[in-house]
Amino acid sequence: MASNTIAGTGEKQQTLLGADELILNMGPQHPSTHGVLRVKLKLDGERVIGSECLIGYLHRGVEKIAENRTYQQFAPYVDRMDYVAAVSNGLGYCEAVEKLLMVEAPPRARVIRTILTELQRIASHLLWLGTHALDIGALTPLFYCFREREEILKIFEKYCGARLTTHAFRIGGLQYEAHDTLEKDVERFCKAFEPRIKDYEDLLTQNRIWLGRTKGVGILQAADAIALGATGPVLRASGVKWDIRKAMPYAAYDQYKFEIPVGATGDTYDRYMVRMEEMRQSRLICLQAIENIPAGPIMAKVGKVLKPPPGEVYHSIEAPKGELGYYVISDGTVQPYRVRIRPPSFVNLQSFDHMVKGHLVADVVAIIGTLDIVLGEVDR
Amino acid sequence: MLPIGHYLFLGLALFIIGAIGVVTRRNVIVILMSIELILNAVNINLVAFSRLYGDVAGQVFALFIIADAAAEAAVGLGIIIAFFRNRETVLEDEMDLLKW
Amino acid sequence: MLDQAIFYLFAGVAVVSAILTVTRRNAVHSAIFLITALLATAGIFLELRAEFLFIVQIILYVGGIMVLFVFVIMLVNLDVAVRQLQFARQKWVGLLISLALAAQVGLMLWSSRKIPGQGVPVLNAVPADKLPPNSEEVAKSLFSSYLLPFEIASVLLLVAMIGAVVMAKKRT
Amino acid sequence: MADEPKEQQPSGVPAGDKPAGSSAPTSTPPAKAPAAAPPAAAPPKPAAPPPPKPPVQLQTPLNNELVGRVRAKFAAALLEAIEDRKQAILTVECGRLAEVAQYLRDEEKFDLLSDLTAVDWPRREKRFDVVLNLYSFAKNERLRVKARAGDGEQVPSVAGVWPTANWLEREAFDMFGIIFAGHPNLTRILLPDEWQGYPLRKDYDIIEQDTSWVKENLGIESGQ
Amino acid sequence: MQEVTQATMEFMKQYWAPLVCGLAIVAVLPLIVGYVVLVERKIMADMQARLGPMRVGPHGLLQPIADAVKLLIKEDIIPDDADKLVFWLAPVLSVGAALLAMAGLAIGPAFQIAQDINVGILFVVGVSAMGIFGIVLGGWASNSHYSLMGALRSSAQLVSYETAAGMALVCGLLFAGTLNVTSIVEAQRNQGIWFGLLAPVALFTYLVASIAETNRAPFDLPEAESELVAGYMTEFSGFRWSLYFLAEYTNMIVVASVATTLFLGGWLRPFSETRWLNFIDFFPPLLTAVIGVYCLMRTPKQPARVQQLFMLAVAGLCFAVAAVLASPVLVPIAKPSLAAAVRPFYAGIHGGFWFIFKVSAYIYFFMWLRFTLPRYRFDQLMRLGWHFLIPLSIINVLLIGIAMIVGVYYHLNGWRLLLATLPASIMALIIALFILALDQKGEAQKAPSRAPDSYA
Repeated sequence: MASNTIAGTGEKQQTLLGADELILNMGPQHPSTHGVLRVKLKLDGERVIGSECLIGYLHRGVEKIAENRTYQQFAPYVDRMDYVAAVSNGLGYCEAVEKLLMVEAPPRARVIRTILTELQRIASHLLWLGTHALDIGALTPLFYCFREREEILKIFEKYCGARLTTHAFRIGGLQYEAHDTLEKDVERFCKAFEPRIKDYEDLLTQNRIWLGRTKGVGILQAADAIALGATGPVLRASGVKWDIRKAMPYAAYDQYKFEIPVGATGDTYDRYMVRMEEMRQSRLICLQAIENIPAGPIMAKVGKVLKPPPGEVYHSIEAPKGELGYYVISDGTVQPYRVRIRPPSFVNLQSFDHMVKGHLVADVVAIIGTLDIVLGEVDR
Repeated sequence: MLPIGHYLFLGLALFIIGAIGVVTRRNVIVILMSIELILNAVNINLVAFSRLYGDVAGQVFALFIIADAAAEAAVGLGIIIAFFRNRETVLEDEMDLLKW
Repeated sequence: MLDQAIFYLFAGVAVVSAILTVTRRNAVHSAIFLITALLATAGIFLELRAEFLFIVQIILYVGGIMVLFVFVIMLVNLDVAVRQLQFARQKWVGLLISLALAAQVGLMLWSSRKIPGQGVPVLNAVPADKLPPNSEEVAKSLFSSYLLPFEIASVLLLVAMIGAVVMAKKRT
Repeated sequence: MADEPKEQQPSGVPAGDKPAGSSAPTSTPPAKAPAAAPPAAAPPKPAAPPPPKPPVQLQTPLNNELVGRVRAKFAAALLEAIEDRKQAILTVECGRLAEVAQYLRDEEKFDLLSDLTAVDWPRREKRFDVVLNLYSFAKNERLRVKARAGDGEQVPSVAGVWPTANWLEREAFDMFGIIFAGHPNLTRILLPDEWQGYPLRKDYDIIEQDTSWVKENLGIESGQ
Repeated sequence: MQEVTQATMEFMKQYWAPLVCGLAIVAVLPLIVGYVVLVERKIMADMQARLGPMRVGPHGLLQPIADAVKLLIKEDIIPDDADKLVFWLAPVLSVGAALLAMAGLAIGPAFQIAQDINVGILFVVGVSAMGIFGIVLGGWASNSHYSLMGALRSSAQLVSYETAAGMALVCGLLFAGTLNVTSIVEAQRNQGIWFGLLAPVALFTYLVASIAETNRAPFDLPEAESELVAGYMTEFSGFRWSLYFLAEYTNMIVVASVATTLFLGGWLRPFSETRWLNFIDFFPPLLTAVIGVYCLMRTPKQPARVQQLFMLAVAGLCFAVAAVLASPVLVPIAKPSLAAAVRPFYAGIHGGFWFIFKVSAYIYFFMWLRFTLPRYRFDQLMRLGWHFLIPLSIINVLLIGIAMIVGVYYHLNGWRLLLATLPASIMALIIALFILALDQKGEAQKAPSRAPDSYA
């Protein structure tokens, strides 16, 4: 018998039926891993029995760079982390350093910051919606989302000249006065945006296939979500009503009324609904904010050279993806001693393995999409 | 049509090739395929005679044989899959257990 | 003349691909050649004016059974199987017996070709244009004189289906 | 748990050592690590002049109920409790970090580990601060917990307390080379597995890394 | 030797027309497919608030040719570990099956390559189903996980949905009483009603099943871009890839043609036997003329001189087609004496128009769905096929059969046959809703039990 066998048959074969395990390498070059995420999937047929995220393909050592730049010089770098929500990144960093300096941006600057940040949240969610729908196979929402996102980027461009990596804010306030048409532009966008959200919802919310693909997929219970450190829409969809904008208000959020949408089951559909509602709420915040932008200076009194007194501060904001924290340590010099960035995408991605177990390959794509990760931020 | 002998010889050739496949190959899947060849050879004969006599009965029987082949393939492949799952082989001479 | 050309073409293809079917090392290649052989047989059916059987052969054999074969071949791993010996130990004996059988039957066919009343009939076939529409004829015959076998065949298929499901089901 | 006695002994050293470290700056008894830092970190950046205005005392001792409870529970393991810019910071003994973490999560309801990172103070005897940023949903309150660890010293992993610490600790290991005892899978996460050195340490030299990499992989002299 | 030559001559004499037609189809089909793709991209762009291809030629009208050239001159890559023979064979098999299926179709009463095959529509269905081997073998030969999974998905999907499609076809064939393509259309003319109206549920099941069979969204799992990169086509590039592409679109045309023939009256005009609706005959020439006028209006707006000329040429072509379409309608009115002479032309020309029109509408529906719907998951797809479509189609066959018996008993035909089939269809519809409700209930029961198992 043995002489008949040329190759050893004793080795465990990897087949769909036999050994029940097939390793599928998804990414780093794959249409729906949103950049360079690489996921090693252990499959039984098409069912996932284990996964491992291999990240770092986009690591640029942002935290190390921070130690060799002055406080102001580092500000543009944070835009490159979550590059679809650069304004939010900038806000977090500027506020963290302001806290370290113990200064506060003037009210006018804070309101304008709020407006731009909320617009950025809408833009980020729009990009998420488009790509998420595309992952699940709906081609068209992507283009509708980009159409609206374009309007937001135009407002950014008018304000500071850049569209993607805006570097809109400065430590201590703003560099640029709001352009004349800012209120009008924002208002026009908000007015037009309401029916557009309805369009997206018409395409997806009640769609049987969409429901089938998202309901019950990637369930993350509240306790698990907290234990895994998930924040932002991912946490809220699990039913935890926590939003830093309400819990520890920053910028000018304490002045505006808005709701925190929460989900019930924590599945992909809930995350979708939460983000859709968040866009509506952001729109309302923008509308409230442009009603009354206080006059006054846009820059607090900070010196040309920033030398925060020694000490440390942790400041976090509610970025579109979740809690974006900056832990900045000063040693009294012009350069930060250490800047630690708490990236929401990185931490949220950790719950991927938990969510994906027992699902099919097609759901893996949906779950990557629903986590709304940006690899620039995961890898930093 | 050509004289019936042509078809009979063709049927014979396919039958024998199939038979050789059945008795010499080790891979059970290939053996099953060889059996399909044999069934086909029979079909050729049936259809040829049906044409010769202008009677469709032969074709009807050929139809039954095709249905039979489908049943045989389904069950045979089912057995192969079940066997492969347990023993991780598709070689007939390694199928030496009556029960597992 | 045309009939002859078509017959020899299809017969040649059928025999060659049948030989390749049983000799190829890779089971997928075997399956491809078996498909070719089956298609060639379908061609011969067409040449015999059995149009319905021709299309049944294509739909059922090629489109159904062979898909099943290919599917199963892909499910069970081939990488190992290809490197193993393909022929059983008794291959020479088997080959010899098969060839003996072939010689016997062939000789019988050949020797009886001229004896009327015995062996191979030599009468001429009904001309092609006199044949009734094929599928209608088959249907009539199938659903009148052969109704019982037809029902039995459907029961057989049902049994086979259940058997296949039971066989292939994962044991828990 | 088995590591604990082993950990206790080195962590006893900084407790006794700390007054010496904190006596270098000007501040009052329970001074804080960053306050001790400027002289320590100044040498790498000689251009920076020493802080000119000493008077503002940003790091003040903290003594609220929470600190009281923690102190009652862990006594000596709580090395210091201060407040910096209204943010509470507890420094605990490295060896009992996991225990304190467990207590803080279960009793004090700090459910969310926002962040776990490390800071390198190369001049200090125990060069690393492992920093945990906690958040309590119930109290809407943040708390920072620090543990000082020497190079090569094992820090008990808190991945068992907060699963989110899994990747965060791996990142800290990746960037600082801090060993977390009891971590399920302590491997590099952002950098390639074969990477040499720990980039966020203050003494990490990227140029050297770069030249050696270029020499090894491309066989030419680096232009850097 | 002479015998062979003579036989060949005889063969040619007898079969020259189908041969020429076949050659024409094989030669022209890639072009047609190219333009179908262009139209798809244009429609997609229109639905997605953008312009689509605009660079090559006016309004991107030369884009298909540019694409074809690009595909042909691309590097031909065969992966090292691929099975060379099968890798080479698979796309050819795929496209061969699709093209062969075209032979059985009748575009108008006269234009059919394989005329009077006794088993016409079965031939089309059976041969086009062989394209599956191209997909399965191509996926297997690539020796890549993505390809293999695409291939397995594809074969499972095709086998499941073929049953439903076949059952739907049976409904139509029950009315027609023949398998011959031409006779099926003639039967619809005699009945005066399309079979699609008599058996709407069958039309629906065939529509869904045909989308699944051609791997189009929302059933495009074998090539689901976001999951399997490109499924079985992942490792193919250049010419081989374009063969797959050609096969996919040809298959689309084939299933659309089958549906048109069996359910939508083939080349018949709507209400072809109703005399007072004869003015519908003016629709084809008017439509093409309107397109021509539109092109003419766009001409001055073209930026370059060449593009203006091109646009003018397109307009001219449209007008020419309009004139051809108009002639069989206008000539009898202008000169009643010629009415008999143009009659055969009418059938050929207008038949072709209506056939192509219906096929286009069917394909447009495919595209519309593709741009609107998300993709099914594989288990959902299988559940839809096995739990919903197959039971429904089998029950529908049963009900239609009963309706036929009732119809024969009461001597109903034409529109009056609706009296019998309409209740059957409504019952099938109710059963369909019932099955859906049952399915959903089962799902709801299954859902909670699944969650803990997934997150243990």
